[in-house]
Amino acid sequence: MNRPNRRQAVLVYLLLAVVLIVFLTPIYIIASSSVKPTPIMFQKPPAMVFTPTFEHYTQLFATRPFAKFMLNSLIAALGSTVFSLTFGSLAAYAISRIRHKRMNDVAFWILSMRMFPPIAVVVPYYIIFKASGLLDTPLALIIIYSTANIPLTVWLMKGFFDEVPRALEEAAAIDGYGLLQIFWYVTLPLAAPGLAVSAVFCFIFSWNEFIFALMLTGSNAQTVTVAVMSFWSSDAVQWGRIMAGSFIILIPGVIFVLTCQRWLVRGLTMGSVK
Amino acid sequence: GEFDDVELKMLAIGDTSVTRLAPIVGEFEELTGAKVQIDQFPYPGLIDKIVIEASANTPSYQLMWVDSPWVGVLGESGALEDLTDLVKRDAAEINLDDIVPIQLQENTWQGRLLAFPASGMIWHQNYRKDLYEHPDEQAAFKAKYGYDLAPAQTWDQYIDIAEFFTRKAGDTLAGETLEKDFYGNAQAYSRVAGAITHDFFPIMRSFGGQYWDPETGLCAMDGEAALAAAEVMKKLVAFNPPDYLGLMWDIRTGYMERGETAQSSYWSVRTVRLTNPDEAVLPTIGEAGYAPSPTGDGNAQPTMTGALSFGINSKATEREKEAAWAFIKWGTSRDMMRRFANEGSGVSQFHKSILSDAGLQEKYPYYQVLLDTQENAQRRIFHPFYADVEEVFGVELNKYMAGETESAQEALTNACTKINTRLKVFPQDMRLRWIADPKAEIFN
Amino acid sequence: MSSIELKKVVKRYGAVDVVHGIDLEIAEGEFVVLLGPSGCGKTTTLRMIAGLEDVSDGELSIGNQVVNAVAPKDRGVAMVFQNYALYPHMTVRQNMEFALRPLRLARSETDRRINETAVLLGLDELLARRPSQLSGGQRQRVAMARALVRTPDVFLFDEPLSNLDAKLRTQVRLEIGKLHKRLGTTIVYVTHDQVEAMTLADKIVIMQDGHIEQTGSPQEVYTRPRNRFVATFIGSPAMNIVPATISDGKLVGDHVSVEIPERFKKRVQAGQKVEFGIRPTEISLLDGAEQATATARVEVTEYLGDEALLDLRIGSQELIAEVPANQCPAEDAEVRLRFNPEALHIFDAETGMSLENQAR
Amino acid sequence: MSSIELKKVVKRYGAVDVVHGIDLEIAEGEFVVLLGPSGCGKTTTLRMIAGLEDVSDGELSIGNQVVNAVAPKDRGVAMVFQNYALYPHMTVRQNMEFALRPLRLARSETDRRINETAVLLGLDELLARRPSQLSGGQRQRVAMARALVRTPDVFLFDEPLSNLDAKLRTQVRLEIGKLHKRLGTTIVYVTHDQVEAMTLADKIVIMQDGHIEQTGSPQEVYTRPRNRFVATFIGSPAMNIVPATISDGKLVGDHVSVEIPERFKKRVQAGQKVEFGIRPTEISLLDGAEQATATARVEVTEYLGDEALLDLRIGSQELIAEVPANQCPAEDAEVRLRFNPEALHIFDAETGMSLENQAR
Amino acid sequence: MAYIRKRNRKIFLIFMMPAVLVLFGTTIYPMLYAGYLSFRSYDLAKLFVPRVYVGWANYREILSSSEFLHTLIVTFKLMAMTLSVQLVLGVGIALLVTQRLPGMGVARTLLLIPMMISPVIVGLVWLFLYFPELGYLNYFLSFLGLGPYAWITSTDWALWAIAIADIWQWTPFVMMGTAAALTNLSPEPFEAAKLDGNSPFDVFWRVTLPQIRPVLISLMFLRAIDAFKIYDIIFVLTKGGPGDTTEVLSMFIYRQSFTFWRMGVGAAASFVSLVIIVVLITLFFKSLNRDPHQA
Ligand SMILES: Nc1ncnc2c1ncn2[C@@H]1O[C@H](COP(=O)(O)OP(=O)(O)OP(=O)(O)O)[C@@H](O)[C@H]1O
Ligand SMILES: Nc1ncnc2c1ncn2[C@@H]1O[C@H](COP(=O)(O)OP(=O)(O)OP(=O)(O)O)[C@@H](O)[C@H]1O
Ligand SMILES: [Mg+2]
Ligand SMILES: [Mg+2]
Repeated sequence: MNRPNRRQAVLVYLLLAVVLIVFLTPIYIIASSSVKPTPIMFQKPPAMVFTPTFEHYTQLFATRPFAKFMLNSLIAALGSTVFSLTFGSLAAYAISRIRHKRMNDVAFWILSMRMFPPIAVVVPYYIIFKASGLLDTPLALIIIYSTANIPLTVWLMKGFFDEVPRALEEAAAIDGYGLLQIFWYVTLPLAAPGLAVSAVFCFIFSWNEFIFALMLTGSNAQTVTVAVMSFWSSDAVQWGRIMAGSFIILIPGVIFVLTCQRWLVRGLTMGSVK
Repeated sequence: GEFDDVELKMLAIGDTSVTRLAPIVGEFEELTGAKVQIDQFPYPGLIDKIVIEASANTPSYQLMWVDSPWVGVLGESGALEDLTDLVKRDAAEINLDDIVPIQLQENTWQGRLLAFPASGMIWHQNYRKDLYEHPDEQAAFKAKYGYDLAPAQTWDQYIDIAEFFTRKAGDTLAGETLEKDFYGNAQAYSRVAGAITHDFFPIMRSFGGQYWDPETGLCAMDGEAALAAAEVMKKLVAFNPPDYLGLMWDIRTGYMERGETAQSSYWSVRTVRLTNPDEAVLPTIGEAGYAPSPTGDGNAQPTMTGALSFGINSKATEREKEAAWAFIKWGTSRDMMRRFANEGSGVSQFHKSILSDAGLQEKYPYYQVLLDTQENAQRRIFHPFYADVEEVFGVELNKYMAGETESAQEALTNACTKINTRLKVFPQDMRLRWIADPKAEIFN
Repeated sequence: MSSIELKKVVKRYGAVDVVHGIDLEIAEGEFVVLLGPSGCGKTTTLRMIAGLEDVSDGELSIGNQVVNAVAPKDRGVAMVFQNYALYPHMTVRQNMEFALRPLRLARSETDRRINETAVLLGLDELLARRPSQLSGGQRQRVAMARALVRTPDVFLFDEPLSNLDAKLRTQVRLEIGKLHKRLGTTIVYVTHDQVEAMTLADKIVIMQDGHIEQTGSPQEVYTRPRNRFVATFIGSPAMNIVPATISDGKLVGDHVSVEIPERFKKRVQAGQKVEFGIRPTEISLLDGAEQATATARVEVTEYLGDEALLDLRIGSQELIAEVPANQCPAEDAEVRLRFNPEALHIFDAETGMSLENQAR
Repeated sequence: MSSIELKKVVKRYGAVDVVHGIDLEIAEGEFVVLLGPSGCGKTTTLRMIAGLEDVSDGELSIGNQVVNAVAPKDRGVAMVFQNYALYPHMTVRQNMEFALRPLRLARSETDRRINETAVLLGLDELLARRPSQLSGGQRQRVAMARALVRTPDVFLFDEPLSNLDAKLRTQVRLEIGKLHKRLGTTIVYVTHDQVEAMTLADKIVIMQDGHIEQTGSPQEVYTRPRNRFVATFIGSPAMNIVPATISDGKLVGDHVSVEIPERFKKRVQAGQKVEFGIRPTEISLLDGAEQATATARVEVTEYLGDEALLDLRIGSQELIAEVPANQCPAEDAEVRLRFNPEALHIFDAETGMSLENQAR
Repeated sequence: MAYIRKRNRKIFLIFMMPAVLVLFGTTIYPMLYAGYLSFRSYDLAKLFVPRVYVGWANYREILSSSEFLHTLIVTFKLMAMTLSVQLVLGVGIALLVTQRLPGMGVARTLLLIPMMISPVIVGLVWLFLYFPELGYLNYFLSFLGLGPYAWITSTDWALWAIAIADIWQWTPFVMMGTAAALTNLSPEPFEAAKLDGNSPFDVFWRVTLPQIRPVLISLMFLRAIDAFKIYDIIFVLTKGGPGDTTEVLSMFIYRQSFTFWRMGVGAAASFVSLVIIVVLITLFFKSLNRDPHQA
């Protein structure tokens, strides 16, 4: 909020450095393990100096259609994100603006869609998708992920919509705009930070999901998370490849987050009302 | 080719029984015209996926990768095609006589062959041959225990050896000063992926233990043998790396492969690494020795086999089944296996001729152990409730090892009680049928 | 252009009534100014006309059509919000453009209007700025511009010039007057600036506490306030109110005594408790020997440029007088005053109603 | 109580300078009013004093201590924001309470102050409301209240009364005056209301475009404007400006000709191009036979209550005159005018500087 | 917004429809199916087990099972541990990364990386860290003269080990959500507070926090729900061990549904857990003393 002075800035950077170190150490471990030769993967004390090998990376692509799986993940994650943001923010807007006792129940019902343990519904989903021919297609994943992501979006966006000054919508209403236009041109842009986090969360949730992706996809729509985990086999956990895979699959996420950061604009509503 | 119009999909895993084959399925297509696609999934969750797949009426997968303990559940639910007739028909082609019989038996259910081995496993012990043969160590051992240092034949010896070789950093080992701690043995105690049971059951078997009471078909794993096995594991804790409760099978073998432990007993699928410097440190710092699993009394006791196999989805069309069988024959054929063996690391072999091949034995010194111990080996557990057993014993044993349960007896009784609660729902004749292991009909 | 009619319009927030059933007719093309103390319900009334607030009770018509249930966008109104309500994510130009879009004008016409309005309000150099980069007055002008670019049936202005300097305010006020003359649009205008109210209005509506106190032409409201509230509310500085009793044909207060003006003579009776009102400008200082209405002590003098304000004390009574700056006496001086008798107002002490035109 | 000093203070937004190196000294306890057109940099100046904006260049001292790098909270200032900046999630009472917290007053003292201030500003019945439930004027009063409860060294008021009705504004203005007298706190006050400026200020600072045009007492600024800008900016309606040439000891314009006032006689030379200024109140209508300064046509009359404004046309020149309402002529009438010669101002046509006190 | 009410109520309902329909459409069948299963003895893998109606037997079994109760307790313990730390850390870090300083966008992105890793893989990564001997964590700690701790292999530490991994992964979630809420705040009230000289703590506690509270509550609900369902990390790190110290509710459900293939019991357990979390969150609403509408 405020622009810190020099001393505060130093403090902020210092604290942030500590936080970053703590939070990124495991990432460093992923990265370093991904180039660590298998024999010294686990060793005591942990091997810190070694000749890096890119074998795990080459193996990753050699033994699996990894690029295709990346694409699958991307389709499922982006699809679900777009889908959830669209429907979720519309619903959130309605919930934020309609004052009605029943609205609580609807909002809560939507949230409860996230509450049911996924394990319990894997089989019924399998049956539905099998019957409809959607099994092992990205669409199936998009649908399922949206079931979890819509509640997320609704609940986050509602908070952000609540913060948009009503006066702006009123101004647009006076100017001759209908509800949808007001939503699109005025409210949504002003809730951009909320939209950005919702997008990030939806994307990441979908990107990471494991159980449904495992149970409902095969070679056609297998996601990269399952692919990485598939290096956990009956005789060995191929740590190097798992780490290499984990590292690679971070990249799209980072790109996506960086892209969304642009919407994380400060004080968007500044200057709009007295 | 013959199956130009057929496309086969295999629900599989990413281990050596499959990974060697996956890249060369094109060869099979050239031969037969059938397209084969192998989807590789993680081991955790794979059986779940197979069961769900098996519950569907129209299969997505015609071929399925099967771990032999799953045969019971898959067999009883009719998920897998009976291969008996096909095997009989093509006995010559597949060199049926050359296959270690127990590996075939592993894949049977009520005498019917439900899957065909692609990798044959034996539970056996690996040890630091270089240390065992070191004169200083030999002398010291003899002085301390009164008998010669050699691969353990009994679990008591195994424990002695474990104790003997457990050294702290700074101690001397084979004439050299240790930079870090050295362990007497490495066994798995983790609950993750059922690891603890994977070590417990073989030990129990080597004490002559049985899974089931042949009279009632109920849990017998709280008997003396089981108790002894639990005690052995508990005693070994002191000589295990300190993270013993977190050791999964895979990390436990790592200690052997890095030469950080004197001995370790595990499935032979990983043994090959002990010969390969690309995958293990041991070949560069020492030498591995191989021996059958110790037993309770030192007499030859039934060791444990296991098989990683290929089965056919019983709901596939006839034609798909034909093609699938052709694929299995091709992928598990003796020629293919020999090819893998020649290429280097890989598949745990199950053809007698390969295991006894002198050239290959030189390359893979443990082949002889595999060959020998399979003589009077017994099957792994194959009960339809195997998953329950693994899970329940995993919890109870782990609790005991962690010190949460007072005695081994209590832990094992708890486990058996839980299993029996589930089993007693079923009539006794059914239970007895589940534990029956009639000789595979293919041998008739 | 549309007429507006409010019939017993009530606005309720929860349990609180903030507008208590007001009746108001605004003819087509009329320029009506709403005046009243802060919080009296002016904005609320405007917002009900715009359709931004539901009418809790009563009937609201625009152009002879009941619009209680008509959406704001279909009412053909343009509004300047008291709190501006600018689109913060749009530049000044975009703010104006956005208001025009629904009209689907040709590009050239849009640009023409924007530029014209921008020049009018001195915004032409700020078109590329965001509201957050503007000063308060500039923001208010953008709010104004956004309404003025449009051609609605009804303009609603909610204190549109409050943050502008006098010069600019005068200028924009004149422009609004011209605009009204040219387009004849119906205008409802809320202001606290009496000059604006007086100069622009065809009709002034004085509100208090959610009621309408008086409606009339500026002259009417100023010269014939219906009650004490209106009398003191209109005019700055406010009219002085002096409690008095009728006695001997005179208004007798504390240390003051004034002749009853002719037009009130018939309307009062002896002994009646009343209050009389006199505007500060109608009090003059005497230096000659004329008969003074009262003698007062100057407590504070405030210099206003051409005029000076005197805070006077007569007994327990405080009065304000406005005199030419060059006549300004010293503080603490004793001065003799004359109240212009024709400019006197007399109110009932109890009801506060003017005795002049009780009927209305 | 603290003095404030600005030395060559510059404020830059990106590449735009909005305050161009102003110098200003405010003595301890002084009441300074900043006046200037919208967007001239008043708020920016106030915010720099408060420490909410960095000073881009120059030096700002409070109480003889350079505070360029001092945090706002350590400057001892209280401010009424032009845009109110209320805490939206707090009630009126909480808004005030929160401003008091850092003072760590006793509960009873806190309550006393809050209640006193609330009564003063007519907020006592609204203490439990959130800002969103208040009218515009009420919000502004809360903003005011939040500053007034405190006892800072310096008060900064940014158009604090702009949304209040005349009556309330007068009342609060008087209270501010009293407060200043009582506490002697240094006050910097931005307003567009000339009455406020004139009555409250010890010193008026007139700004334009980020520059200070003139600093002086209200009287000084009103009667001796340093240049045309100040002359026309102060006073409402604005001073009339008429281009003229010096000829024969007279100011000769289009259809007008006026004697040069005594005090300018020495400062002009024949043929010089000048502009003279005359305030609307200094123009009177003649009905007798006196010599008229000019004859004009009445274009528009605006009724203001006691006075009327006349838009006059003399040749190509437009003038505004303010006359007593009862003298108001009809529109389109021809009237004869007299300019009060002593009230004339003469400016250089080119520089706009007054010829009266070029030095200053 | 009054103008919404009359005419736009319908349009608003239309706004809601897509989401509601999608959610309804995608969940109704699975829910009904699960509901149906929960009253049956239904063993997916073992076709020989009769699939008959068993009434409330499944529910009775669960509710009387000490194992279930144990998992419930562990779940709540874990939830309390993770949520509280995530809230505090997440908000704290959000305050850091929303400072107007260069590099904060990058910092935010870097800090989000833990979230981008699939929880199963997070489990694997933390295995690397946690091994008492082989792991990095004790190795690093040994430089500080600490440890070694038996993170995942001691009954004292294991739950903390899980909690730490979960905190590591999901603090960024709270951080990011909070950061967005913070950036969305209007700066003006903060200026007022700055002038008034309110302490940073007061400003945070009384100005910042109340304004971001709705978003925080949403974030906490979402976290609570997910924490209630935590599974993957444990599956990899301890699978409930050592002993049963890290057995959580989802493990129970998973084991019943898949390992044991008792879909009926699993479904019943799912419904019981649904009821618990619904009750829990409703109570949470109540304790916040505001209707969820405003949350
Ligand atoms: N962020 C900004 N970027 C660029 N210019 C700015 C920014 N903020 C303010 N300005 C400009 O700075 C100038 C001074 O603004 P300031 O708010 O000080 O004016 P003001 O004198 O208070 O005017 P008003 O009477 O309208 O409130 C204005 O012209 C404004 O447009
Ligand atoms: N949401 C609300 N709940 C309760 N009372 C409200 C609400 N909104 C406004 N009010 C009250 O309604 C009254 C009328 O408000 P309104 O905004 O119409 O006043 P106004 O005449 O425009 O005043 P101002 O000149 O101060 O802008 C005020 O007293 C205000 O406090
Ligand atoms: Mg208002
Ligand atoms: Mg300003």
